[in-house]
Amino acid sequence: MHVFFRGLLSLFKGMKITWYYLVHPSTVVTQQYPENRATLKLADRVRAQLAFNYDENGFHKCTSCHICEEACPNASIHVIDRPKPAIAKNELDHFIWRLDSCTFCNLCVLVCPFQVLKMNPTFESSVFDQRLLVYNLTTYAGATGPVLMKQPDAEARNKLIEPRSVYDGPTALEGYHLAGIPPGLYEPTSTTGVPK
Amino acid sequence: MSSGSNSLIQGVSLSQWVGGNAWTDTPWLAFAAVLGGTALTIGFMSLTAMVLVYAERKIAAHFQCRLGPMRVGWHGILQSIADSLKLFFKEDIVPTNTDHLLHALAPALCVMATLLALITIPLSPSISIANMNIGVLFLSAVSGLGVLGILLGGWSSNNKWSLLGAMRAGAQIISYEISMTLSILVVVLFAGSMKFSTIIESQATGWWIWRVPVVGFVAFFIFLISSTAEINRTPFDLAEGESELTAGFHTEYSGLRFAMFFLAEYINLFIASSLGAILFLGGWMPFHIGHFSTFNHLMDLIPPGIWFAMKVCGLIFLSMWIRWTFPRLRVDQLMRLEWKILLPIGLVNLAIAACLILSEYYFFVWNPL
Amino acid sequence: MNRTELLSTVLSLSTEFSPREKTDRPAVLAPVQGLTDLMLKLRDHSELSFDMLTVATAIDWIKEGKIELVYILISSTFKHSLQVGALLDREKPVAPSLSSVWAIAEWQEREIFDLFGVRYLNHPDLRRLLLEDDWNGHPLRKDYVDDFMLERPWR
Amino acid sequence: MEITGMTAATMSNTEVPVSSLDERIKFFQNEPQSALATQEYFVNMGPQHPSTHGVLRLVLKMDGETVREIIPVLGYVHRGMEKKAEYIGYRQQVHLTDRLDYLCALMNNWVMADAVERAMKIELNDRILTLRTIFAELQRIQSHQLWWGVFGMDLGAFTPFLYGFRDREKITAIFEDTMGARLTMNYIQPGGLMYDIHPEFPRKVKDFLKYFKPILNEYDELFTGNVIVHQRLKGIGILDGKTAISVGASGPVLRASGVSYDLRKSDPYGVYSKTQFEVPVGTTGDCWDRYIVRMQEMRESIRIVEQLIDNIPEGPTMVMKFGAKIRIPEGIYYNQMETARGILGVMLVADGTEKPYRLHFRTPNFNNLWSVISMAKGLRLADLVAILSSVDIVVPDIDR
Repeated sequence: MHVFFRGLLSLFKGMKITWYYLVHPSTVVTQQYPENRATLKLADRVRAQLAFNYDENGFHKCTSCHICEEACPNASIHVIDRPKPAIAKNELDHFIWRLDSCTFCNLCVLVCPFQVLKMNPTFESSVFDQRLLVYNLTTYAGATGPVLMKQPDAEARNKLIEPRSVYDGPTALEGYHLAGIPPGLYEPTSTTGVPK
Repeated sequence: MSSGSNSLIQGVSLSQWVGGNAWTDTPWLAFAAVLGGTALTIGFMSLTAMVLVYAERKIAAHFQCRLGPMRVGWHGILQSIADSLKLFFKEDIVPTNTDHLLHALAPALCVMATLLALITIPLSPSISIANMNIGVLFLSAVSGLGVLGILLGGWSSNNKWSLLGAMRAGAQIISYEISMTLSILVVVLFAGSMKFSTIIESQATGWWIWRVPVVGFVAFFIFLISSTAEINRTPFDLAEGESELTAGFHTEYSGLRFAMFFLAEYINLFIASSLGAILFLGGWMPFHIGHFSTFNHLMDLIPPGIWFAMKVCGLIFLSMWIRWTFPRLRVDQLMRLEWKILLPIGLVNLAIAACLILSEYYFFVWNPL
Repeated sequence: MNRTELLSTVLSLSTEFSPREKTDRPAVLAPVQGLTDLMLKLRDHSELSFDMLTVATAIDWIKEGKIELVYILISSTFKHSLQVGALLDREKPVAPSLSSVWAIAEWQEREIFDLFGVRYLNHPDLRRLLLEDDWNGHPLRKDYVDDFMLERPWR
Repeated sequence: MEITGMTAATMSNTEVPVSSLDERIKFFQNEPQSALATQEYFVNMGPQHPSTHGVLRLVLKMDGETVREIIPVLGYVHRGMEKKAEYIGYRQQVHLTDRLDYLCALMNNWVMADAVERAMKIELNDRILTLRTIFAELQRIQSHQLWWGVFGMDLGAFTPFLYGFRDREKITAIFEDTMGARLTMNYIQPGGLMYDIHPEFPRKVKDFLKYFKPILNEYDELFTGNVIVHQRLKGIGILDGKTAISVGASGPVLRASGVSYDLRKSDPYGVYSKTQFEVPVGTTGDCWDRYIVRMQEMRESIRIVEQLIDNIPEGPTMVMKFGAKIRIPEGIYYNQMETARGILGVMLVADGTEKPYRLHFRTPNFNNLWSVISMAKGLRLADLVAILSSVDIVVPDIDR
């Protein structure tokens, strides 16, 4: 009998807790996501999207050293460079970042010797087509910033710059051509991901 | 539905709406009345289920520090309509190697049983579809049919989880039917009638739950537990037990057929709660306290329909509160609770009630008017 | 018991143990024949009492043509640990099952069989554990190749 | 009317036991032609089942509701992690460990980072060690919170699930501030930490502890004290100490069986040796003990964090800055630590290059799952669910 009533009491105790939360609407923790976009602030360090650091002139410092590509554990970064006779070195042509295989481990950012890369807290990157998860991060292909800054002559500077169509979003992979990569530079993989 | 056996069913109040001796004079009118009654019941049933689903989702959400549905309409008030529309238009998937006929029949059987049970419930002195003189008996007989639908659904799905769920449901519902009937019998003894309206009128001077101090309360307690088990709700939701049986007997149902099971479940909740309200909480009788005549008059001002709705809502809320607080029992514990605890208590309780009546030591009357 | 004491105790237990180099914790090598008996000795020794088999895995030394079974034993009473190795022939790797000594060895051996292809004698249920039953080859061997091994596609 | 079982028994001339009704029923159940004969059947629990916590498949041999035999089928999330590890550098291994037992990603990171550090003989400063310890203990609380919620859900109570997640979210937010990720942090790197902590970190942790202590009592009132929970857990799934040791169970599963084996005490790493805490130990090793041990561990973790959070030493958070490649001297290195579910070990076979020759993860759930097989035999299906949940398995950790 004693056990019975103690058991009953334990049930009421549990009901007391749930009752408390029912009558205290301030305890609700639900976030109304698309509606609260204005107030939803993610922490600065949140890693959700890889991006380039551009200076105020719109130049980046990437020297196309491929260290980030080496450091990436799952081959999500593909640095494509091209010869640049003006500086007698290779320079960055395309910086391909594959969000679909990225694990946001931040190693590319950590190893970059020139702090070109950063992780942004912009998280709304869902798309309907997986191929759209391949990003070309260089919005501007041309000589690197420092090289250009050394050229005082505007004419000569313009010659170093090869203007490309301004990149404004992700580009599809199953043709790298959408990212502006000429055919033959890279043999695209088959749909299964197995190299030909 | 109720047109056949006039000898059994007396005083169909629906006929009074239609006017005069509609049953005998104009057969087509009677037919129209039956059709109208059915339509009304089904409409009422769907509406109630929708409201209950919405209420359950909202209440559960707030128990759990959530908001629940918020998107469709103001605070998600149209969510149930959106959901039912979705269920209407969903593909009805029938697994191969199932017994197609029984698979289709099972949800219909479930809904039919609840529909039949629902018509006996009087909502207020003036609103009742079929106020029979064997109301209690009819209700307990008909509500037992629902388990057939569950058993058939589980069996015909050709899925072992479904079968397990159906078997659990069968064992559980049949067992708890006994306790439920025993607790109902106590009230029937007190009231001396099986007619719902008479039972309610017998409580004009005090509700059965406290007019007989201990016996009534024990009967109510047993009724509460066994009705929760009857309608497969936590802590007795073993038939569905999603963490054990994925979804139990309705694992293989989708679309409209699933909606029918869902409908039946919530209507059963409504029926069980209104039965509790009718038998133990005085139906539409207002709440009176002894000789506080001012208070009693104030209470009388509230219309009986509202009283009934309030009591039913209270019981439904209690059921939801229990559901969202407690874990599930195990199947053998469930059976032990019934056969070793509830059944003996119920039997003893019934015997005591009978003795009380025989010895004419009538009840501790709360408010002798 | 410190490292040297432990090692000397183990080595004095049987002449078949030989110390193993280049490990960060006390390690011995044992012959494959009679491995079960040696392990039983280690388990039931009153001062050692290695009653937990924490790690059972293998290393494919392809250059030497050997597969080394690595067992790391822990004593739940004395909290010390010991690494026991056993070298098998890489072409015909056969070892005695330790599932009679430690119950968990049954699964660990299934895993090693799955990934390295080591056959265990007297194993109650030697099937693949992690891969599909019809998988070809044993992936953790160094010479394993299949079409789905992803490298950087542009290299 | 004659029962067909009777005739069958008389025909086969077997003696019908007369001693008790139970025995007679059992006899006829085993008699194949009897009306009472039962048939055992197989049912697949998983890979898609709500309470196998992922894609674990258990083939159950059932007799009605009773589980007669359990045959686990693993490998549904086998990602070939150990093979992949042979192709990537030491610094990159850490992000693989995030994906073992994703509920204690930081502790896994620590094991891997520590294995590399030990192999390279890097001495860490107190700041790094203290912070790592705090992170590990917070993660333990977080993991146990989630377990508590899921445990409630597996027993059929949905509300604990959301309460557990609600409180877990608070720690996750703290982690997010500092580490920039919520689940797979990859934060503890060989040689230190990825970044310094967020300046608000100590205050937020203190706020959380203040908030969570009464909540733990609330958990107890809602769930621990509940009579149905007692009924469901006490005496169910008994794992005695000896079996637990022989199957290599670890963590709360082992400690609930009465074996006080906790690496934080017996082989202290981090700054555990400087802190005061108890190792909760059970007695019988049933589900209830495992439950209580975990609840108690949350309290002990709170104690540890409280001792450390007020005086985090100053210093750099990275003592050695690696490039993309790390070279480890030749040898076999084994390192193990106590995660929320038990001992996670990393066996590193280095050959002097920047990639490991072989990497083996000794994961706690692999061994703990084995104990389920022996525990759940002869119990009901619902008990199996409770046992699985009380062992707290995470399937990616088993399959690797």
